[in-house]
Amino acid sequence: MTVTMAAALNTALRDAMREDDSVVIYGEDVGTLGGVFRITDGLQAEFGAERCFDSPVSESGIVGTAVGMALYGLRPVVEMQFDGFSYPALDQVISHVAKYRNRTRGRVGLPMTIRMPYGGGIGAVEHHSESPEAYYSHTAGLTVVSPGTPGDAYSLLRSALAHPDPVVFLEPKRRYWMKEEVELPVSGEPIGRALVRRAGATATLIAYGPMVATALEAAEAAVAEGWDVEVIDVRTLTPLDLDTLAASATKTGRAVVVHEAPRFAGYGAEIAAALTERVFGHLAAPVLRVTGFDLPYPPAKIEHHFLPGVDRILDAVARALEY
Amino acid sequence: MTVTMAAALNTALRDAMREDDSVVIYGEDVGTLGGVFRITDGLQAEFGAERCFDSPVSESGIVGTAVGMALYGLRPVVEMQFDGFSYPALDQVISHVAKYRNRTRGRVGLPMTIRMPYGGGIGAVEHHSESPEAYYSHTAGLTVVSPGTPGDAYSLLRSALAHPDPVVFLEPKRRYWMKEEVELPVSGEPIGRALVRRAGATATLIAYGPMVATALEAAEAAVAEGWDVEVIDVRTLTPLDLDTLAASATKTGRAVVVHEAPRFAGYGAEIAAALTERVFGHLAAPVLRVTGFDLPYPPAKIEHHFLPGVDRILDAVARALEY
Amino acid sequence: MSVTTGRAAPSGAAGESSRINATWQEVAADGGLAAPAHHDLALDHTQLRSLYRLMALSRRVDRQAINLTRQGALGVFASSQGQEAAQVGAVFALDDEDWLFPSYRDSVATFARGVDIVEVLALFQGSWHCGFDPYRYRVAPQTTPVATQALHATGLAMAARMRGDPIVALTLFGEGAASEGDAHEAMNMAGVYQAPVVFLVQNNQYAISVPVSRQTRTESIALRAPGCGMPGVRVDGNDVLSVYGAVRAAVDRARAGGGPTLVEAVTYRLEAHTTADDETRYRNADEVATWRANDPVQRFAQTLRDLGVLDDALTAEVEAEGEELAARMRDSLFGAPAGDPREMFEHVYATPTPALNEQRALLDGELSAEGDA
Amino acid sequence: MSVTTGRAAPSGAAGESSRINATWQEVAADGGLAAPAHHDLALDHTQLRSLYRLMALSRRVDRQAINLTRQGALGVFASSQGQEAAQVGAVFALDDEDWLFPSYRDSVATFARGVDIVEVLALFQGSWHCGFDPYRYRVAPQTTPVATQALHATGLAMAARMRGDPIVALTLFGEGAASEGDAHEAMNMAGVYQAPVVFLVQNNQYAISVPVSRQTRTESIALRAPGCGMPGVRVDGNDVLSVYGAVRAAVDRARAGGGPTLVEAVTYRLEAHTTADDETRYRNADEVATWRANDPVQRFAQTLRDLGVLDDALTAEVEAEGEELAARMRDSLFGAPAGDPREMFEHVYATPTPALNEQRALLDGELSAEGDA
Ligand SMILES: Cc1ncc(C[n+]2csc(CCOP(=O)(O)OP(=O)(O)O)c2C)c(N)n1
Ligand SMILES: Cc1ncc(C[n+]2csc(CCOP(=O)(O)OP(=O)(O)O)c2C)c(N)n1
Ligand SMILES: [Mg+2]
Ligand SMILES: [Mg+2]
Repeated sequence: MTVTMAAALNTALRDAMREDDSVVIYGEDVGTLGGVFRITDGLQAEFGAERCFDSPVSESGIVGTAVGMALYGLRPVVEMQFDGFSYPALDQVISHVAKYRNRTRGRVGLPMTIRMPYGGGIGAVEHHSESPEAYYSHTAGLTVVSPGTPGDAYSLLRSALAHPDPVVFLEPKRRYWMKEEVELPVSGEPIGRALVRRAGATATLIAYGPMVATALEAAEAAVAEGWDVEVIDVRTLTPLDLDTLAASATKTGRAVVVHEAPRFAGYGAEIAAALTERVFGHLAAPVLRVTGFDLPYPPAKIEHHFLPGVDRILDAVARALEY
Repeated sequence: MTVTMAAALNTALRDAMREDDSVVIYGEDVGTLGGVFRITDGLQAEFGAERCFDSPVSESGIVGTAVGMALYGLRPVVEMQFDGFSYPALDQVISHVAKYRNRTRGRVGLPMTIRMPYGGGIGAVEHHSESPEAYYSHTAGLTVVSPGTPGDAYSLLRSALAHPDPVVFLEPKRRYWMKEEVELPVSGEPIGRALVRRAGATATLIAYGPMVATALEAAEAAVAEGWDVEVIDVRTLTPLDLDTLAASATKTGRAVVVHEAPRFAGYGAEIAAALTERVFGHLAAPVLRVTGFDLPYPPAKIEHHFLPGVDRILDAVARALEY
Repeated sequence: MSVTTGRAAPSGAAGESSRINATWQEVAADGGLAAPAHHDLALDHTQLRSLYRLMALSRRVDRQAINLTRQGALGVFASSQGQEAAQVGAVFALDDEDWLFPSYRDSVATFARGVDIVEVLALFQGSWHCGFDPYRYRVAPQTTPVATQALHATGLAMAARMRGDPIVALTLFGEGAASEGDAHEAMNMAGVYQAPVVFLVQNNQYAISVPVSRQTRTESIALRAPGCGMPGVRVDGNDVLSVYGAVRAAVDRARAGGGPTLVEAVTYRLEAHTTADDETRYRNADEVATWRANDPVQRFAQTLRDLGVLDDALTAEVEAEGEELAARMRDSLFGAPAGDPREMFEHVYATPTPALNEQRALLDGELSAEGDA
Repeated sequence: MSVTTGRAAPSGAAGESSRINATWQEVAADGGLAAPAHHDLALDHTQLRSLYRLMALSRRVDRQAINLTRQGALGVFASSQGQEAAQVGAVFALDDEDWLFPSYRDSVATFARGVDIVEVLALFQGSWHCGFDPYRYRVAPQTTPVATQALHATGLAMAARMRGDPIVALTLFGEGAASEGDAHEAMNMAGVYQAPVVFLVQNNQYAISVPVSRQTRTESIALRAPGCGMPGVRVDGNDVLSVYGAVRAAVDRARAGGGPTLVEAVTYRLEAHTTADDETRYRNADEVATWRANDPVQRFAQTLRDLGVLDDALTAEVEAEGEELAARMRDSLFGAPAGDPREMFEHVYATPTPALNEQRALLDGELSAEGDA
């Protein structure tokens, strides 16, 4: 069947709720409305307002109460309505969600999932197009996941909901309407594994979330240049599957990391640094980064100049090849 | 005269308040008590409770009201009592402090300073030994500074208070009692400039804040191994002075970045990635990182096993030299 | 043509005001909502007409903004319809030197404060996050993360008080926003520092799809005032004179050194949350119709007609002005060229960093390649 | 030797209770602090003696913790002295299946709940962040970032209610913590979901050096209750019976489905903020002396003596038990070996990541080199 990423996510939540009655979903507008992107559509109708309900406008409250729920043995799945509104909850995330298992010497794990739409490209107003993955990825104790395709959206979200530890689940909002032929339920590679989405020999493109599709597009366009580009979908930002990245970079000798977030101290820096340390001897060029600029997300009318696109990616591949 | 870093910071605040009556200081316990580390000691007595005052326990409130004060034309200098208690203010920092100038097309700049003691090594309980620099450094619109010596603590804090944009000023708390012979007032290199603290030819150590002293110690110890190690003090984390780092790495061909924060997606990744991109052809080894481990800051009794020390740094230098 | 700042006359203005009544409920210092009390307003006929003009024009520009969004000139719009009394009435209570801290919902308040409507709408057009100069109008950018601006207002008020300047900050936010920690921290700090700030909560019954009954269990948001040591007031948010009166009393008290006030204006959002929202999923037409019958613009017009202050001539004059405004909105917002994308590098810092300059050069190259440069 | 959980007798217990009086002030639903009201307590003499024992032992272990800190066995300690009535009285109102969410200040509450005092003190010893198993005692880790645990308590209470389990969560925090956004969000959400949670604010007059008068302008933290739609209570926090009574009433209401309650216990911290604090910088000895005269442990002892419930034999018995406890604290905490540093890698995730395994190998190597392995 053909499914959109939004539908895949919705199905994943529904299937998990059917299988495990400790899964509860809440957040702003997730109940009656089914979420501003309709990811929780129909869940309240099927499972009742006890298991899928609206919360006050209170992000720290949502995440902080989820800690207590998980402590009691439930599996809360909470939604931050937008990336830019996840920040009021950062203290609860950094100080508690990430640290509880460690604090209690492993006695209390928190099996909870924090979902949020993230990234730009939908013409939204300020604070609705943020890419906060660097903050979460740097926070030890969190598992950070971002799917690049509908099938992965399903399987990774199911994995997240079954995970023994807290998962920050970053949904690339501009890919909500992306379609794929896939039979649900699908169980893909587990959390912690990157995937080669397109095999190639000339250079490696490394992307995740919204940029997977763009990287694949760039790889197709590169064929015209005579380049055979490998594309890796990172899938799990923490912990990073460095083995898969290293195998590719060893083969191609050239790697370019792509993300929407600003470059400086962004997630791509980790990939570049760790990969270089691992395969330095095999690199013909430094690992390059194609990213958003080091500035607050720009207004909608000019956002396409901010976002990495096929041309900017191909320019970087060319630079890597020229080394 | 011999000054501690704590005294240098205190003097910087006092001198700035004498020169500019728009400088106001507030935060938890900064007034009557003079701060839990006494950095604001005596300021309320000299300048009155109008210009140096206590706030409720309300970090988001402290930073958010500082935005309004700066908007009105004052130069608020607020203290987060500890690194781990700066997180409740992250939303105000990311959503407003960093973005206001850009949001208003340059019409409203926010000349404010957010000071906080950070880092470990003082035997404190949980949440008192965090190194949050990656969060701040990744946030476009912020200027992030961390001094490594008493003299720099003075001059960088004066520069921060005079800066037209918001500065996150990270004070390496375990160096508060570090001494230096320096005449105050001293005006050092400006914000945005890194410094070669020790010249050398074999390898480059890159450090900031609390690790500058440790890196210098390691460089001294390295003499016994026959290594002549150059030590660079980054000083300004955002914007990074890549020129100074690149010049050194070009010369030595080997660089090791040192910080206390966990490695994964940490600030050191940016230095490694950016430096490698700039001087790839000159590097004899990948840029290595000596950092805290990827875990929540450990309990006091074992923290010295977490913190990078001279031996761990020298091991990394040896690895770089063996390449 | 620009709309001038609506503000109250100096106290002691012309005498026809005594017939005008405003009503609100006060929360006692130790809590408890008192019975509604009546107050005489010091507003003369000229002021009442100004107020009418602002209300009617507000409705017109809001309707036009929705149209323009449907037609693609704006990306999205958050309507103020139904809340004109709360927004315009509150802003009318400010003096020129005072400051306004509005949210995304408060375009009409921003307009009533005197900001050019085209500049107001830059936010929704997507041309820039804030289209006006805050210092020119003493209006902060319309804030998207809810409740956060309440702290900015408090901070500005603290600063003004420190400087000895007799100004007041007014901040507007919703009953949903009032659930956020920042709302509490702002009110608590304002109490401690006796900051001259007025917190106006527009309780419009919904936070997107969530009704106030699931937002909070309190009977009234105004009951939060005693917990922060300030006066609280609950007012009919669809009665512009009562809103004006309650906010004006709070502004006067703040200016006189009496500290902050929390005002809850009970009102209703007549349109969907934004143009992107489907309100039929969470509320029924009957409910909307009931509130529509309590339309604050029509209600005020009727009051003024009853008082003999509004006649057909004025109605027609304001209507014509509204059409002019609407036409100018269309002309300015339609097909407006996107700004130069290179501007994104200009305002990050007072001086661009080396990294930004490099990145700008990259974009320059791309624009040249596209032939745009 | 371990201290058993202090808890109230099932209702309907022995009858000598009718002579015992407790007093508190209620906040009306719409606000307003009522006059103090008297209530009869259902506590028999056995329970009163248990309560006395917990109070006296609490004081003893707290004093010993301060000594041990001065002697270097603990890194720092936050004393509960002066607040024993608030902490022990509140915990005594819990049933076995209930949960406690304490802060760094509440070591005595944690102890009174039955957690081994040596395990309690791991936090201050620096051997681990939380030294006990939360599931064993139904006590969450003592939380350092103020007010954050109020949300955990609310969430647990929501979960229990969803599951239909008749349990109640009690969370303790200070009047300073009550300024944080999280305190408000917790109370507001608890109101919305009618979560069976009791918020006990220990208003001990100071947040480190900042007096409550500069923390908030409200007359009473309890006045925050109506703003979140819950009952509020103000109680003399140095009167253990009144605290017990007020919290027990709140716990009973919560368990019966009546939702959350906010209780403000007015008390005083007799020692410095922590052993690292210099209280002479912000308060004078006279003030401390006045409150010392109102010592909750002595006061309760006197009440019990007046009631004929406490005699010299019991005093001596409890004193002996206290000395035993103090000795065990000294023996266990002094010269305790630091744990294996490799444990830091074990609890980050259920399964360590490849990166953690690599980092662990690095540390292994270092420890071998040091000859520690
Ligand atoms: C911090 C934050 N969280 C979430 C949102 C998303 N959001 C936008 S409007 C809204 C509802 C706000 O309701 P209310 O405060 O009552 O204002 P209204 O829209 O009714 O005027 C929400 C949740 C936001 N803008 N900011
Ligand atoms: C979020 C947060 N901010 C700041 C601190 C630092 N701090 C520790 S205790 C304290 C005062 C708290 O006062 P109160 O809540 O009244 O509790 P008390 O210590 O009086 O029991 C502060 C500010 C903290 N622990 N957590
Ligand atoms: Mg609303
Ligand atoms: Mg206190």
